[in-house]
Formats: sequence, C-alpha cells, structure tokens
Amino acid sequence: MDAEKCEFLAGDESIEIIPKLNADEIHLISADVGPFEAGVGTRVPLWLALLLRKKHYCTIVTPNWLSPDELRRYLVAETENAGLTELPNYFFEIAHILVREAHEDLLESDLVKTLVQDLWDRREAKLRTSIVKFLSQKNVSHARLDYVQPTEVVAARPTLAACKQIARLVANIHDSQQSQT
Amino acid sequence: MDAHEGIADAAIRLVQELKHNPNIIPPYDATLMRQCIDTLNRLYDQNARSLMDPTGDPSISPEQITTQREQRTAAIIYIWRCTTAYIHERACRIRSLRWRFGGILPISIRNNLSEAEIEFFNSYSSALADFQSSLGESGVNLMANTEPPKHLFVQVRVKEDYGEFETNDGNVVILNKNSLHSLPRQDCEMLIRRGILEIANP
Amino acid sequence: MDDSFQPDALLNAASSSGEAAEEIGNEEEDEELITPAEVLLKMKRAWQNEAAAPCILPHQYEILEILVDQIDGMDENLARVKDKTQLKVSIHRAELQRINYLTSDYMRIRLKKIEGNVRRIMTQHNERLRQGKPPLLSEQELRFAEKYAKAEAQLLGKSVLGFLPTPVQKIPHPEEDADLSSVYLQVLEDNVENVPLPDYTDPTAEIIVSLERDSIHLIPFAPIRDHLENDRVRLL
Amino acid sequence: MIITRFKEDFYNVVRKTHVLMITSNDVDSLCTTAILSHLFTCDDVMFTVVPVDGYEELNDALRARQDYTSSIVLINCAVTCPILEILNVPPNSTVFVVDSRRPLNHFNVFEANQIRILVNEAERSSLGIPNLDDVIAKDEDSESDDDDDEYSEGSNDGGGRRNIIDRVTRRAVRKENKRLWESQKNKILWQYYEYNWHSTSTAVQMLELAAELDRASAELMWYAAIGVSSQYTDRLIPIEGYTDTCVTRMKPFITKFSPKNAAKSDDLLRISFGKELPLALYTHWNLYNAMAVNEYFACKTKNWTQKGEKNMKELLAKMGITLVETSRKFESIESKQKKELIEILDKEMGIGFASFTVHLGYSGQVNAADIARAAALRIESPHNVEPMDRFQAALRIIRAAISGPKDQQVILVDAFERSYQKMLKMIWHLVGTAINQSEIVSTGAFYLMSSQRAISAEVAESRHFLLNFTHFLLKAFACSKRGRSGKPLIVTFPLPQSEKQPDGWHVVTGIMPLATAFEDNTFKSIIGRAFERAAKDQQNMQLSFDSFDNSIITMRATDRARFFDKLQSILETSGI
Repeated sequence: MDAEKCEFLAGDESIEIIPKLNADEIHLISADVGPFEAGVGTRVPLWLALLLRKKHYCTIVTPNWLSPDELRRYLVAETENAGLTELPNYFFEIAHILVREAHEDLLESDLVKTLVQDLWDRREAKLRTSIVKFLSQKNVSHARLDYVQPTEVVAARPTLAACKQIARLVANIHDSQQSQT
Repeated sequence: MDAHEGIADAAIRLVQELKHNPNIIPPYDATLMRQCIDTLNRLYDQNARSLMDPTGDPSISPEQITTQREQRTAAIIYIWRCTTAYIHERACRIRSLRWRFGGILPISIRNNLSEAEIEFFNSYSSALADFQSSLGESGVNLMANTEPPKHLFVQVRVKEDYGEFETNDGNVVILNKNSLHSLPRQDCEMLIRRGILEIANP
Repeated sequence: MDDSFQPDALLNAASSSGEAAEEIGNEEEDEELITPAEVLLKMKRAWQNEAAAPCILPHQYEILEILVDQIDGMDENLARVKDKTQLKVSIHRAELQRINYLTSDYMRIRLKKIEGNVRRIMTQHNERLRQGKPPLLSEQELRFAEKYAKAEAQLLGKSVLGFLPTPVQKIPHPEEDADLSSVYLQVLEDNVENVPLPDYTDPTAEIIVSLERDSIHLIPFAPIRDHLENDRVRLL
Repeated sequence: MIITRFKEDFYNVVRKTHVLMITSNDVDSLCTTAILSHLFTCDDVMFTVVPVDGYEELNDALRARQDYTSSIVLINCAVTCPILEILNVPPNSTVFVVDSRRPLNHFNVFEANQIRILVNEAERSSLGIPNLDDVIAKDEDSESDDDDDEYSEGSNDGGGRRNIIDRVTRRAVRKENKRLWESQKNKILWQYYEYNWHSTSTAVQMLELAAELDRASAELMWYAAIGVSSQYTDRLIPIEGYTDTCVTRMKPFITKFSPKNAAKSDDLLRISFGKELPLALYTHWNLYNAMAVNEYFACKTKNWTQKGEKNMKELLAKMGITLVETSRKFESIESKQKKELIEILDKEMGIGFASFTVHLGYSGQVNAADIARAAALRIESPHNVEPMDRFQAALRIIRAAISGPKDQQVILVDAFERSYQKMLKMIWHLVGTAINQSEIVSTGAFYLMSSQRAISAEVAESRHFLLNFTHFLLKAFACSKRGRSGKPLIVTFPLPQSEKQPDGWHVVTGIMPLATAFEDNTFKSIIGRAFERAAKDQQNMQLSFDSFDNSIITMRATDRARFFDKLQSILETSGI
C-alpha cells in the first residue's frame, strides 16, 4: 500500500454533490447512481463526483466533518484523548483529494487545509511516541492502534521493517541459546 | 589468508558492477564470470585432492591442512553466492525490462545481455504472454493500468516518430515527433514507459 | 441518441456474471446469490490483503475471473456505442478503469511474489493441496510458476551452475521471512480469541491475546495467518 | 462556408471524432488552443495539437495525415488563402477554421463541403463578402448547350443564314458580357482584398463558446484575456479595438470572475479588469528603465539624443516624480505611493489603457499585457527551436501567472527579466541608432529602413519584435521632424543563418503611415496586399510568403532592390 493506493480506495467513499445537469439513473457495477436533477443534492462515490466536477457537471458539497468548526472539535478531542480519536473513513485521503482537486468547492479551503494539517501533525506525534514505546517493550510483539487512518498506516510502514529486525534478532538469540543448552 | 582475499576479488567486482549501476543493466561481464568459475573449480579441485591425499605435503601439519580446506570452502561458498547473486539480480532487472518495453528489447539493451539472458527474457516473455492470454475472452493486459486511475485521458508529447497508433476503440492517430495528443491513458501507458510518449502537463 | 447505447445490455452483462458467481457460490457452500457489487467488494478486500501480506495468500481467481469477464462484456458494449463522448460512456469507462486496475494489480502483485521465490511457493502450494487446504496458486499462476522456474533454472545453469562441480550446483533460495514479519490488521468479525503471540523474553512461552471486533493492531503475521484466510481479519 | 452557431455546427460536430488542431505559433492561437483543449478534455474527446510557424509546416502536418479521417481545426492559419487549393487537405476530413485574420478568402466562404469558417453572427454582415454570382463564374454548360442548339437548328431548312447571323451576334454579346463580368469581378475582388486586418481575438471567441457550453471558468477567462491582450501588444489591433473587445465581449466574464464577487476563500483564482499603465513590465522593473525604453516617453524626450537624459529628468521634475522613486524596484514602493505614481503617469501618457490582473492568494499581481508580451517573445522565435518547445514554454509562462507564487517566481522572473527586458532595451537601442545615423530613407512612396546589422534569430523571426520595432521607429522618426507621418514605413533585417534559414536572406515588413485614420477599430493595412502584388510575376525573384501574415515576408538580400522598385510603383498608384 502507498498513499496513491489509499486515495484510490478512498475514491469509493460516498459524497454529496449538487448536479448541474439532468440525467437518468446509471447502473454501474458497483452501484446504481442517479437519477440526477440539476440543483438537487445526491450522493455518489467520490471518484464519480470528481469526474462529474471535472466536466463542470456538478459541485461537490463539503462534507460536514470537513468544515472548520468540526475540524476544530476534532482537534480538541485529539488533544484531550490519550489514544487516537475516531475519524470518518479515509479522512485524510478525502481531505487531500478535495483540497487538491476541488478547492473551489470547499468552504474556506485555506483554513481547512491548515486545520487538517494540524490534526495530522498532532496524531502523527502521538503515533510516533506510541510506536517508540512499543518497539522498546521487552516481551510483547503486539500493539493496539484503534482508529488509525490508512494513510497513517502507510506513513508508519517502516515500523514493520523494524519489527522484523527485532523478530529476527530475538529468533537468533533464541537459536543460539538453544544450541548452547 | 591473503591469497584467499585475492581469490574473491573478481566475485566482489561482479557484485559491485551492479551496485554501482542501480538503474540500468551494465554489459554482461563474461570475463569476470569466467574467472570466478575457474577460481571456484580450482579451489574445489584443491580441496578434493587434499581430501583424497591427506598427507600430500609433509611440510604442513594436518591441522593446517584442515584449516586450509575450511578456508577454501568458505571462499567457494562466497564466490558461489556472488555469482548466483549477480545472475539473480540481473534476472530481476531483465524481468522489469519486460514490463517496460514489452516483448521486444531495444537493441542497445539487448547487446548488454548474455545469450542465456536473452533466452531467459524470451521464456519469461512467453510465460507472461501465456498467462495474460489465459484469462478472459481475449486475454488481459497487465502492462496497462499500472497506476491507480485518476483521469481517463492523458496529454502526451511524442518524443520520437512512431507512426500509426490505434486506440482500443479503433481510432487511428498519427504519432509524429513533437505533436501533442490527448489519448486514453490506458492505451498509451506502454508508449509512455518506452519513452516514445512523454506526459505533458496541461 | 441513446438507441445505440444499451443499458439493458450492460445489465445483462452484469446479471450473467451474477449467475456465474452463483454457480461458484454453490460449488463452495450454500452461499446466497452474489451480486456484482459484492464480487467487487471481495476483490477489493483480496487486493488489499495481498498488497499488505508479507507472503502470497491463497488465490481468489474465482472472483477475479468474474470481474475479468465483466470488464470484457462492458468493453464490448461500450465499443458499440457510436457517440463515445456521451457522459454515460465516460462514467462506465471510468468505473471499468478502476476495476481493471484492481484486478490487474492483484495479478501483478502475485506474479511478482511468485517470481521472487518460485520454488518455495510451488512447494508450499503442493503441500497445501496434500493437506486439503484451499490452493495457494490458481491454475494460470501455477502454469506460469512452472515455466518461470524452468527459465530461471536454465539461466542459472547456462551462466554459472553448469560449469561448477555437482555439489555446488544448487539453485539459491531467497529466505522466506513471512514468519518473522508483522502486519497491520483490523478485526472484522466478532472478537478473535486466543491468538498466541511469541514472548520475546522466553522462546518456549506464549502470550495469549484476544482481538476485539473492529480494533486495529500491529501484530506478528504468523499467528493470525489462518484468521486472515478465514476472513476474520483484514490487512491494512 | 461560414458557420455562426459555434456550439451546434462546430463543437457538437467535432467532439464526435478525433480532432486535429493545427495552430499558428502566436499567443492568441496558443490561448485559443488551450481553451479548446480544456473543453475537449472535459468531454473525453481525443485530440492532437500541432503548432506551426507557417504554410510549409502547416502543409507538412496535413500531408502526414492524408489517409485519415478527422476533424481538422485550423487556428489562425490560412483563412486568407484558398485552403483547398494551396493545402493538402485530407480528402475525408472537414476543416474548421478559427481565425481572426481578415478578409476571408472567398473560395473558403463559398466552398460548402469541406470548409467551415467560424464567424461571430454580429460580424457576419460587416464582412462585405461579395455575391457568389459576381465573383465565381457559373458552369460553362450553358454555352455548350447553345452549341448543341446551333447544330440542330443549323440542320433545319430555311432561314439558315439568318440564324447564323443571330448566332454570331449572340455569341459576341455573350463574350462581351463575359468580359464585362470579368472586369467587374476583378474590381469587386480588388476592393474586397485591398486591406488586411485582424478581427476579434479567437481566444475570446472560444471563451464565449465555453460559456455557451456552461464551462467558462476564471482559468479559461485568463487565456482569453491573454489572447486579446496579445492582439494589442503584438500591434495587430489598435487600443480602440482592444478596449472595445474588453468592455463588450469580455464584460460578462469580468463581472463573473471579478474579485468582488469572490467567496471568502483566499486561494481562489480571480481576475479583475481596471486601469493600467501601457508601460511594459514596469511592475517587474523600476520606472526609470521601463520609461526609458517606452515608445511614448522615448519619443517625448528623444532620449536617443545627447539631450535625452536631461529631457527625461526635466519631464520627471515637471510631473513631480523624484529620481529616487523611479530608480527603486517598483514592487518595493509602498502601495499608496504606487497609486500616486500610476495616477501621474497615466495622466501624462493619456492613452487610457485598462488591463486584466490576476488575484490569487498571496501571489504577486500580474497583468495580462505583460504575460502576453513575454509569451509572444517565447513562442514566436527562434525558428530553429522546435515549434512545440516554444508552444509549451509559452504556455508555461501563461499558466505560471495563475498557478501560485512559486511558479510565478521561477518562470516569470526568467521570462521578464532575462528575456523581455533585454528585447525592450534592444528595440530602443535599434531605434536610437537608426534615427541618429539617419538609416531611414524616403523613396517617394514609402520610408525604408534597410538594416545591415545582423540581429539574433530570437528577435528577427518574431512578429512581436518586428511590429513593435517598426511602430516605435516610425513614431520616433516622425517626431524628430515635421511632415513625416504621411508615408508607410518598410523595414528589413538580415536573418541569421540556421538549419532552417539559408544565408543571405532578409525579413521584410511594413506598416501604414502614422497619420492613417483607421476605421472600425482595426489596423487595416494595404502593405500585405502590396507585397503580394510586388512579388507577382517575378519568377526570378527569390522570396517567401511562408508567414500567415502577408505583411511579413522573407527574401534574398540581392532581390531587395528590385522588389522595392516594384513596391514603389505599386504604392504610388494606390494613393495612400
């Protein structure tokens, strides 16, 4: 997995759009979408929303959780919680995609960008300390990381190599201990 | 000891050749390879002889003979590792060539391969082709859709004359050097990888 | 304008592969009729797992082939449409491209894993067959693996091994280290109980944990391998 | 044939096929191509873009595609020529012509199968296209019919001789009619083709199409703004024409994408339209330098003379501007002072120029005229750089202005400071030298400056340079002495040798007299027509009309004298 693949997966999340055209229902393999009525909000997968938007056929409605107020609430929660706070699915992917490709449709996109970055920084710091803590424990090979987001897993992937090294080290030590006894 | 360090030199150089050229396939080094194989065989013979005739050289103690043998074995394993690693790493790169250029190698790259490697490329190529045609009605194309799709079309600039190009849905476009095209991304991925087309940001 | 474009045909394509899926469903167990959308979801899961797993997982070619047929059918339908610039066509195309990426990438990841350690994977595949477990490789993959193993052996033989004394004529095996790897996973079904984890301070001891539904873990791969094959967890 | 419904008869037709856009390498065409590319991309239309410098490359591009069917869009190429006659148009293709050059060649207008010329409905009636019957002869069938008649009647008994006389008379009448028709036709066509000029920017017309398709955006408006600005800065249209297009055709977009109507977001692209100094690059320079090389201030102070600097200082003092202010980088001056300076200079220059300015977050403000200037220099020359390289480089300049501060910094600083300012200084220097050394001679019907000094291909092959230089020179020449505003000015430069350019060739161009009263907000010029006639029937002269502008031609240096003799007699009888 990498960031691009995470964004690909986020493309299947549903999002609200305001169509600018009228069109019949379309039967896709993944789902049926539409019918579309100009000016009447409807939900479609994000990839379709981006496609329609590129063709000037719709505007994307900023998800509620991406409003500055909601983002500030998440930030507060992130500060108060010791662990990670629960976020909507593919939070960072969707935020990045929208800021990059649809920022004209976002309300206060500059502010949103900053707040999302703040949230990311705060969570990243938490993850880093918890991973350091995890790697330095003596006997346990397992850590629980609820509510971690896909992109964060990608960012934390190097940890896997570290885990492997530790495992190999332990295995070697155990081997040599066994051969000694 | 010193003699043995010298013995592995060719093997080390072989591996280094690849290390120092991480993104290309340097010419196949038959000379070094030959040297490694010869050294390895010589060491092996020496060991064999010393095993068969343990008292061959009275001036050396039996302990010393064993140590020598062990050293030779270590050298044999080391050289074996280097040579097989050389072939193995090159095989990896040859595989990636197949993904980049399709079934036909540019002559400049082909010239850098050994005969066995060209054979390997061809067998790998046909194994992949068989695999691709074994799926679906008309086969699948694993060389396309190599990245998560973002847009249906891509703007490309032609870097070298290519001539007629037929897209999947039957449109024929003439790809002349220095023309700019908007084409279905899926159709022209291969030409992009081969360097005939270059993505031009709109 | 729309007459050349037949949404019905698209539906047919969808439902015919739906039938195909049903047959396979029957073969396996008494699974209910499976819709194309569900097939797609399964494929997505399989792709994610395969991409994140440190070794090759049992193949999911039943699902994959349904989708490949579906793509073929849709491609044909779209090729018949005269006005290629219709919005509908673009939308179907875009979806096809996404599915095509999913299936192609799934196959690519697996082929690369096979090339990386072809002999060991073939051994494992045969071993599983003997044990009556679901096969590791699909038919197509197995054929590819055999051909590849042969080509690799020939390359090594003609370049080095053939010129060496018999005892050193062995083909090198890359190490298999899935057993030492860790993964990120999410629990899908109800709590997964009794997962034995190695205790790093004592090689003979185990630490038993249970994993709550929906929770996410960084965890050694070996102990959860079976749970992954049984769809009780998914990799991230 | 002319089409006026762009959406129905052009866009909706071409979008169903592969589209080949062949585009002249100038800024308005580049912007037109950019807008069309955007529209095609929205609709998943496959297209190809081939930028060309002239007829030869245009023909090459068409020849390579003989056997394929597609819609061909010619952007500012060839509308003034009989397209099917002189170009290798693939037989199965339809050619759509988007062109601001006028007059439209009448064969293109009357050809109904393969040619579609896009013309704005409002402009159509003012094109003055002759009647079909007046300029294209009917089939000669009728005559042969008569002959048949003749034969059958002749076999009739009785009244034979009389019939013969009748017939002879009829034939004589017919011949006479034909002769009259011919001379009438020549007269009509003469009038129709007498002048060449430019109509509305094609980029603006394509922006209107985008709006009709509901796809106008600030980005597309920017392209159109650059397009129309380039017509002005390239000296293709007078300021009146420019202003007219801005306040009528661009108006709806100015309202829609103005910063006043922006949502709260800061990083939204907005474009304003307002008063601006017609002083090239001054916001990226200091005032003194910008003024010194400016046509208006240079002519006013005659700063190529020894007194020049003194005059300049006096002028500054008179306007109440200090030397310190003018030598500071304009950007670093505080905004209140900037406003005052602009106010003063605007009043002094009195040209009444307004321009488009980009507003984008915290990026610097850039105006469309400056971008059009820098892009023109980059796209038009030198010809030995691939046309596509120049096309893309110029597009990068235009896009840099709307894609954030980072790109602006890197790309624009280079385009402005390293290239364009150099050219401005060079123009000024060449003008000064030409005046000081009296290089301009009066030949009776026109003024001639025939430069022997080789200049780099980077400017010599650029229409933007040539026309700006020629206009500047004529103005400077006229203000040095009274009575010099009644004749056209012809200018020639030696072309540097290159792969594409054999040694010993000159580029020749010319402009109308300074005192010309231009009509219809256009620079109507007879120069191109005069060049064509001077070249006619001169097989032993080596010259080339490869440029789409017939007032820019190249010829062998040794043929110049004879060419100018011919031109002399032509211009004498034309009565300007």
